[in-house]
Amino acid sequence: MPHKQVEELDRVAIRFAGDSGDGIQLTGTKFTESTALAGNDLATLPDFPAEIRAPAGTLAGVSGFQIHFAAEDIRTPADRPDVLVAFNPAALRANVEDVRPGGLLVLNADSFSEKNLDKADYAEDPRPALRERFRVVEIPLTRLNREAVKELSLSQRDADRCKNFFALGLMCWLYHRSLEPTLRWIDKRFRGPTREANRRVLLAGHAFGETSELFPVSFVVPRAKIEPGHYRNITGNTALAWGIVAASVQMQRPVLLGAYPITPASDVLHELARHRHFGVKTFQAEDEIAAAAAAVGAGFAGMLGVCTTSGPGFLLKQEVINLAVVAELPVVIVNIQRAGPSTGLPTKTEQADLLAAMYGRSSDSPLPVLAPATPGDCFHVMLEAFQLAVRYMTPVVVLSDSYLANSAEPWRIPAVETLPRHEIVFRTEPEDFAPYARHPDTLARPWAIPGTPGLEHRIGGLEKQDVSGTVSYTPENHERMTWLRHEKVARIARELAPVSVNGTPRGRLLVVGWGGTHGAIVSAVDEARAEGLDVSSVHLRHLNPFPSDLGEVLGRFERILVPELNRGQLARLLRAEFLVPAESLSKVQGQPFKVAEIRAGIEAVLAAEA
Amino acid sequence: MPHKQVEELDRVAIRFAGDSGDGIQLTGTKFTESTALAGNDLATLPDFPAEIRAPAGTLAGVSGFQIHFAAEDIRTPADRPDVLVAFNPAALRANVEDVRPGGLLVLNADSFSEKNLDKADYAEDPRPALRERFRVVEIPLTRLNREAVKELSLSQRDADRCKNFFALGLMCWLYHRSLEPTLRWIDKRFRGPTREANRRVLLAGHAFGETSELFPVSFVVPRAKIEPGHYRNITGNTALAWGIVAASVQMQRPVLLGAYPITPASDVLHELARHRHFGVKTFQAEDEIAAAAAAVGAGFAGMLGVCTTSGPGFLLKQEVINLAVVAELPVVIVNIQRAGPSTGLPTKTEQADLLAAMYGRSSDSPLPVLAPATPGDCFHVMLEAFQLAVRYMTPVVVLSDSYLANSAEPWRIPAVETLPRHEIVFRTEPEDFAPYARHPDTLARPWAIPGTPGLEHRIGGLEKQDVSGTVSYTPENHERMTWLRHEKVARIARELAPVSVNGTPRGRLLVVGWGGTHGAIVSAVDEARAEGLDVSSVHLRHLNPFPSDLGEVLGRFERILVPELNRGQLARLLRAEFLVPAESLSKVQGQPFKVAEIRAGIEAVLAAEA
Amino acid sequence: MEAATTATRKDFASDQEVRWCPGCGDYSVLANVQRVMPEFGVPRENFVFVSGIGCSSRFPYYMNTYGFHTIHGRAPAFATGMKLVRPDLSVWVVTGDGDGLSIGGNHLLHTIRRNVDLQILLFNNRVYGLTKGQYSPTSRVGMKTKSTPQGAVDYPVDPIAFALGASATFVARTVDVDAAHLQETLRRAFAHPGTAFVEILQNCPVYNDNEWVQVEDRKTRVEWALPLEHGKPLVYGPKGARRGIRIDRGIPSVVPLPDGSDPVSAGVAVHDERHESPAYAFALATLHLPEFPVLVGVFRAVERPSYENLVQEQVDRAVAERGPGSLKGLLESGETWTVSE
Amino acid sequence: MEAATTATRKDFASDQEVRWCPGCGDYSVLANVQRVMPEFGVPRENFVFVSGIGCSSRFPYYMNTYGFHTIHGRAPAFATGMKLVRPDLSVWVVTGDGDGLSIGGNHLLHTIRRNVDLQILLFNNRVYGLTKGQYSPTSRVGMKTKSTPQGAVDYPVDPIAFALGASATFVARTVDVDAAHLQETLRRAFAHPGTAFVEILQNCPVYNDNEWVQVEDRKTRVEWALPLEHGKPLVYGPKGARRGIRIDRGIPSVVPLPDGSDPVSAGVAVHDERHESPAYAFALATLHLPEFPVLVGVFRAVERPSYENLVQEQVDRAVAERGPGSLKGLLESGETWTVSE
Ligand SMILES: Cc1ncc(C[n+]2csc(CCOP(=O)(O)OP(=O)(O)O)c2C)c(N)n1
Ligand SMILES: Cc1ncc(C[n+]2csc(CCOP(=O)(O)OP(=O)(O)O)c2C)c(N)n1
Ligand code: SF4
Ligand code: SF4
Ligand SMILES: [Mg+2]
Ligand SMILES: [Mg+2]
Repeated sequence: MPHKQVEELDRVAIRFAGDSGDGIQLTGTKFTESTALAGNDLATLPDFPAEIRAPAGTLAGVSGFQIHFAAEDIRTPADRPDVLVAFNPAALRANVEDVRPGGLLVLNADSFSEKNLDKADYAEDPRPALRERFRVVEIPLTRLNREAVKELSLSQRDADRCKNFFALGLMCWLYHRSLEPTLRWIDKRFRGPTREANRRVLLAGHAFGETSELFPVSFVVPRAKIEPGHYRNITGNTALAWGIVAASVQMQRPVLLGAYPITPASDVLHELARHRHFGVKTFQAEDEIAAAAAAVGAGFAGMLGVCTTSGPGFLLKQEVINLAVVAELPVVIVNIQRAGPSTGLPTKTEQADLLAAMYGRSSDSPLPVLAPATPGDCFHVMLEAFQLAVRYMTPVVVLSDSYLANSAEPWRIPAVETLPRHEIVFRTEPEDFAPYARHPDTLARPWAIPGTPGLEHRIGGLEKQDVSGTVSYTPENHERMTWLRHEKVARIARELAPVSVNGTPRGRLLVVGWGGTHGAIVSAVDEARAEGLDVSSVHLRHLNPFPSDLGEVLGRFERILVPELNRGQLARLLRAEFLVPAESLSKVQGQPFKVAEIRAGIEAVLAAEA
Repeated sequence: MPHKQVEELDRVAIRFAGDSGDGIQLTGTKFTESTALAGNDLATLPDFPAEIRAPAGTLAGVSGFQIHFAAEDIRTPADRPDVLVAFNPAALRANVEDVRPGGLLVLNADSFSEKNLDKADYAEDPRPALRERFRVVEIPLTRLNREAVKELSLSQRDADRCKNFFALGLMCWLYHRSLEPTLRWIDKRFRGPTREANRRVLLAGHAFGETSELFPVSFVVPRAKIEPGHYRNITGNTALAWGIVAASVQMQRPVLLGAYPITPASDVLHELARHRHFGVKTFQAEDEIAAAAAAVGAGFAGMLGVCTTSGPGFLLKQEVINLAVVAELPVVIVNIQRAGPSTGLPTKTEQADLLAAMYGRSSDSPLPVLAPATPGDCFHVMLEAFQLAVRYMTPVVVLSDSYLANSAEPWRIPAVETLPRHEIVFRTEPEDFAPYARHPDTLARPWAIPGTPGLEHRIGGLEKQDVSGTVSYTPENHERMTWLRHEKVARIARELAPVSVNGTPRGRLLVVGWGGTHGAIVSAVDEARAEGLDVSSVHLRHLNPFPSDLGEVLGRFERILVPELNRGQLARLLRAEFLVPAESLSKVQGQPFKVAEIRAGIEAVLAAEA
Repeated sequence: MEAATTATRKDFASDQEVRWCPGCGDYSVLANVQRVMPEFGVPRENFVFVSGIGCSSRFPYYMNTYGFHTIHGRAPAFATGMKLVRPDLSVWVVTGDGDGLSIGGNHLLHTIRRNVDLQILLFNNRVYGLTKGQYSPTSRVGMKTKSTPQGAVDYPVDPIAFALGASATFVARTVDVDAAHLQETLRRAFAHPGTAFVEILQNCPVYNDNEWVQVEDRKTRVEWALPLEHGKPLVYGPKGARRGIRIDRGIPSVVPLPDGSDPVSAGVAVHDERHESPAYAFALATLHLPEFPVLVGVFRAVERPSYENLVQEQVDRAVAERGPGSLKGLLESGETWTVSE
Repeated sequence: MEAATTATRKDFASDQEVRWCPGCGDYSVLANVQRVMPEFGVPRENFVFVSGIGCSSRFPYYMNTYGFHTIHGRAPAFATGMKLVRPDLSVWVVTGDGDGLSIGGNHLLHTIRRNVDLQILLFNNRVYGLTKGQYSPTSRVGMKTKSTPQGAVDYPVDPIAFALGASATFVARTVDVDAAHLQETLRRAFAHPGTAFVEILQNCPVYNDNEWVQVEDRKTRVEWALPLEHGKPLVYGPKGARRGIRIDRGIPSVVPLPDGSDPVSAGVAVHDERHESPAYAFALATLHLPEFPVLVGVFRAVERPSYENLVQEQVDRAVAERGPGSLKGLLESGETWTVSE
């Protein structure tokens, strides 16, 4: 057999799709690891079904995982996959329309039974029609897989469980990815016949690519020019959990996570629960209110308190957060946003809790609000959040989202020495101690914790007398305390880096974003600039307070476009704060922005202008 | 004895102040009743101590009641009282600085003991110094009172309990108020020696005024030119409770109030609980969440659901409200705002929950927000709120405040025939029934209630498929439903009356207000206009949606000033919505605006302009 | 009773495709609820199923009645509102061990003590299913889950003891796959005026398989299940290994019953679900595996007026005493005055 | 124990002026808590008083220790957080019948079942004091209040039964004005590892006066109070009218005790606070006036590891097994790769 032809590609996007039972997420993750080792830049996006386990073969049960990898640097999982690997008709139907015209469909021929076509609501076999629009390659996946393990006398059910490794082996061959990391993982993870089965199937899939006629060509994607360093893949939730551990290490204080399970935040609890040897304690509370209260209690007692939740749970915490605002205690509240309102679309993404974070408490109740821009950024944001919390004695809200939480990117592992440290100094001197005396710069009150002789004092949610902190109902004092609570948070702006503009310092259009839309926005803006459009972008990590020079930066542009996965929340803040005619580019579909959607928005604005 | 001289006055403001045990609120209420009957226009403001019963004689225990009455029409309890009736030194100290220079102080001489001076933190007897600045009249109140009842052999404690009636009788003489209504009330309310004692003391106080040398002059305040009609005094909370009853009557549906006690909202629960014969059911729930859930449950079952609470409790309801937004069920949530954040100043007023009402829920979750402008207006706002709720199938938030809740004004009793009626039509026709099919104009979905054959259906907090209402996770549908929820509420603007401007349709300055600041704003603007300043005002009852012509109206003025008892919440909404440079006139002291404060704000702006 | 005779199980099945994992105990509960419904003689449109959030809380979607899938933990409060204004409806609450006893424990407590006339079915699989397998307040100490990799350390709450502590008037326990017992328990629950609290032992094959295997498995059930029957002694176990429960000064213990021996004379307690005092039922609620069998059936069933009826009586009394409310009368009550031209 | 000998009651009184109504039972509780504190030998700075909202919840302001007046009903959750990270502190929770059993019932339930080492003092005046007199979950049926002008209709929850239903390890009841008994109960609560739940019968002269008059009033107390003492029979009443409590198959009843008669042989139960099973204590919790006396003292006191210690053990075990965490190690765990120039 003649050696097959090899083509070189700049970038490829592959989507694996099948039943939630088919191990799609695992397949994707393993392919991602090999791809990272191959030195490509990459981004991934898993897409879970909402139901736990919808009946096998149904549309509701389809699970997907998309990976985008390239020889250049990329920031999104790609708008449309070039390749779709579909394990059954439902997976095909749910995903095929996203595939680039002329793209490759790899199908499990054995799955196209009457019954499965029915379950996918296909009146007739779609394959003939699809052949007109795509390159369709059909593989008797189920049979080949059973072949590969027949000597191992597994139950058929167990045998079929492996077929995702066959597909993985095949794709690794097709794109020249090494099987090593996966084989290593299999050896670590399984034993006995299962281990052997998975190994064989993986290799069989690879060999199949090599030998079968179906694939005349294989592809290489050259290494990307990536900043040198030590790398790993990381999802937003893992980075966030590790950021909490890092904060504890860097501040030398144990941390208590108060959490109540909720999609998509639960994984942070799961991850942290595995790291007790860092002194981290995790508390699965009876509800979100108790979780927040426990975290604030930890802050009162002198440790680091944090809680992680999502929209519906965040609402329940607001009364506790409000107490922390008045009691001026450090605590970090993480809201990993999901699509709503109410239970909404629990597994889908959205960034619509910005205004709830800013204004969702009774009375004027200011606090810092931060948002990570990429999965890896979740790590660094948590470090900053904790430091703001203790240095300014305030609750801090961090807004992540379902997209950041679950998608992965190669992450340059920071050298621990380079991470910010902060040494916490508790008040210990009884001499003229006053619970609400303030640091001249930060306006932070002293952190005086139980166990310190001579500092016994009482705080609570009733309005405090300035300095002494005793209960006070006098009008002027309330006015002053309200101002102080505001001013303290406002002063954080003093230490924020000036806004960095991607593009030119002034021009016709500035695109302003925040949170998980970073990748799509920067990609769109860079593409547009490459084509000569006068557009730049700013991405805000600090939603409250804004960087001091933001107003000025906005002023240097003729138009301002604000792409958000909500109905225009940041746009409203910018309009109210700076009286600039910020225009909202809104998408509320539970899905991240496609680069093309943002480019279209940019072009529309600039066209309108011209 | 020569008949005493009588002077005529346009307006008088009196403040009664004493221990919470002294029956100050009662005295004030009774004086108010007689004043109303005397045909004056009036406004009152009670000021409760935060503590239930601070130790007698202490500053913390001082309770106050101010009444402003006049021959012309007035809208506020007056910035500064002309007369202070102080039952003890603490009452004097807590209030004297508010009194108009040269005003009258009526003091209980018997209360100025060392001990009481101490409790009031008076190092020395303040009276000599005060005589320099005020007209001071001292009455041996305690002794005269005991005198009056000595034959009745009451315990001294019981005897002293009456002394507020002595003061009431005296003031009634001083301002020519009839004792009749009070005597009638005493007869209704008490029996035996207590009744007799109260009668005697009241008359004794009156006689004392007539006979004693201390009061050479008495005063008459002529009847005000008040719109003819049948009147009563009413507080905001009573009006609000009655508005709920009226809504039930006018829509022919029983109402369920779900409530959990909280200051200053509890009185609405208390009032409604007394009207079960209207078919009203009150449910004191285990917490605010359950109270809201029960109200929404009532809406699901086809009855009128409402809940009343204040700031901290309002936060707890947000998740339930969010469900009602998605389930599109009618319910009215009343937030009687108090000073915060957190427990804050529970008995003080503020209007700082506007943004929480607008944006305090996860994801984009629009609903109508209304605010009453005066105590009596609370009645009409509730009628409107319920009608919007059922006609648009949506939760409605009503924002009252502690000031409106407790202050009283003469209220023209509306003729029941003139009150809006609304006949509720439930869906009954099974023929192509769809839970989320919509009314072409209002976009309201049908109200199809349990017990209706053939309409069995399931709803919930997961995103709904347009029209069918089944669970849907499709991207485009979520975008559409999000838009529909927004559009439905936005359409309410179509039926709102155009903005009515107090003053001129265009000009240099427009003052925009909402809620309980109405009286102070209109008084200030009228005064300023009377002095030739070019200022007008608009008061918003509808905070969401805004009236359709609001933007245009704002556009006709050079400057916009927004007085609020918060740090500028409506101002932010106006700036974000209309990009107008609305300036905030903020007061956060737990106290209502003084007319003078708003005038100062107006003058500052206009001066800056000139 | 017409409906009863005409309606069938299918009439209570909605058109929604049922979406639980293969083998989930919820399927069996759903099937049996749909089977007994027709017997109740209540028109289908008068049933409402209210739930919180959880796998079990998806239940209402599959019932062709009125249904409300509310928010996490609050279903009893929504249901209370419905029942207060519509005593004519038959309102059923479906909740889980997390929904009902973790975030929702307080609403359950107060709904039960008020004795609102509801049927509350608590699906106890001792795990959080929908959120993919964290431990719950009913999970056993030591249970390893995603959120407790080193094992759960908190002492679990027993749903029956909890309900009795809240002075429930009707408390029962049954098993998802025991069709006959489940149906009979549902009948009893339906017949009870006031809150009927039913714990349903439910298997979650995905995240906590075989939690109740002793009573799920037909073979072991005879050995481990003690079916409570009013007036019958507390006896369990197969022939040759029969045992009974004795209660001595409030403290229960197991007594072996040699064949032929008379339980009662051996001091075995005779089940009385109608004790005015909940103490006896509570003693039974404290019995757990492995020292004791799994008691299934009705622990307690006593009569107490239901909340919504007591409230309705107050309304009726008010109307009787004061006549139906007049809005005009209300507005003009107390001191009023007239201003004329 | 130095602190114990040197500190005095005054050391525990803060400079805040105490603000309860004249005659409020809270004064007496405060005084007695301040009196016993010095005995505990805990440095003052290691005490924390945490409360919710209510008259009773003002308590921390008056203690010269660390104090946190939190929000309504959530105090146990704040306290749990403190104790989890600072097992060295002595954390006391002060709550009311509304704060602890209405809005806060769920937190109380879970804190108790977890057995967090806290002292929880629930001031039960059977009314909402701070909000000026609405009924509470412990109010008697028929109680007329501002929110129940026709009388309350919901069946009250009994704090002791509730706590036992939550499998509390320490449950006691005492009376605000019975200084000796209150102090002794506080000592027992302090000594208990795990959650010590103490119901304090408290008088609210303003909104619910004389609710507990039978045991508040010295004269009637002998007649109506049954002080529980471990190992002693359940006997109460003055000479000539002595009675005892018998518990038959879990059901309690009153037996008259003619002078000289031996309670035990008359079938009167002997108090055992250490029963492994909570059933016995629960039986006692069901006894209420007027048929039964008011039982005061320790209903139950058993040992179970406290939550925060179990969590700490898991941390220690993790460190022992895996060594103290290394951040570098964590960041580089799993698959990594190096990109060089
Ligand atoms: C306020 C809120 N917090 C958390 C969640 C996430 N959540 C959904 S169901 C559930 C627990 C379900 O457990 P259980 O009640 O036992 O039901 P099961 O799935 O086991 O049947 C949780 C934590 C939510 N939906 N809402
Ligand atoms: C979220 C919230 N809801 C309601 C209130 C109002 N509130 C304060 S204390 C209280 C009840 C207090 O009763 P209890 O706990 O018995 O304390 P007591 O005053 O009787 O000592 C209520 C309803 C509040 N502060 N916060
Ligand atoms: S996760 Fe468990 S409880 Fe939920 S559906 Fe699957 S098997 Fe049933
Ligand atoms: S209201 Fe009652 S409980 Fe509250 S302080 Fe006054 S007397 Fe005590
Ligand atoms: Mg469960
Ligand atoms: Mg109380």
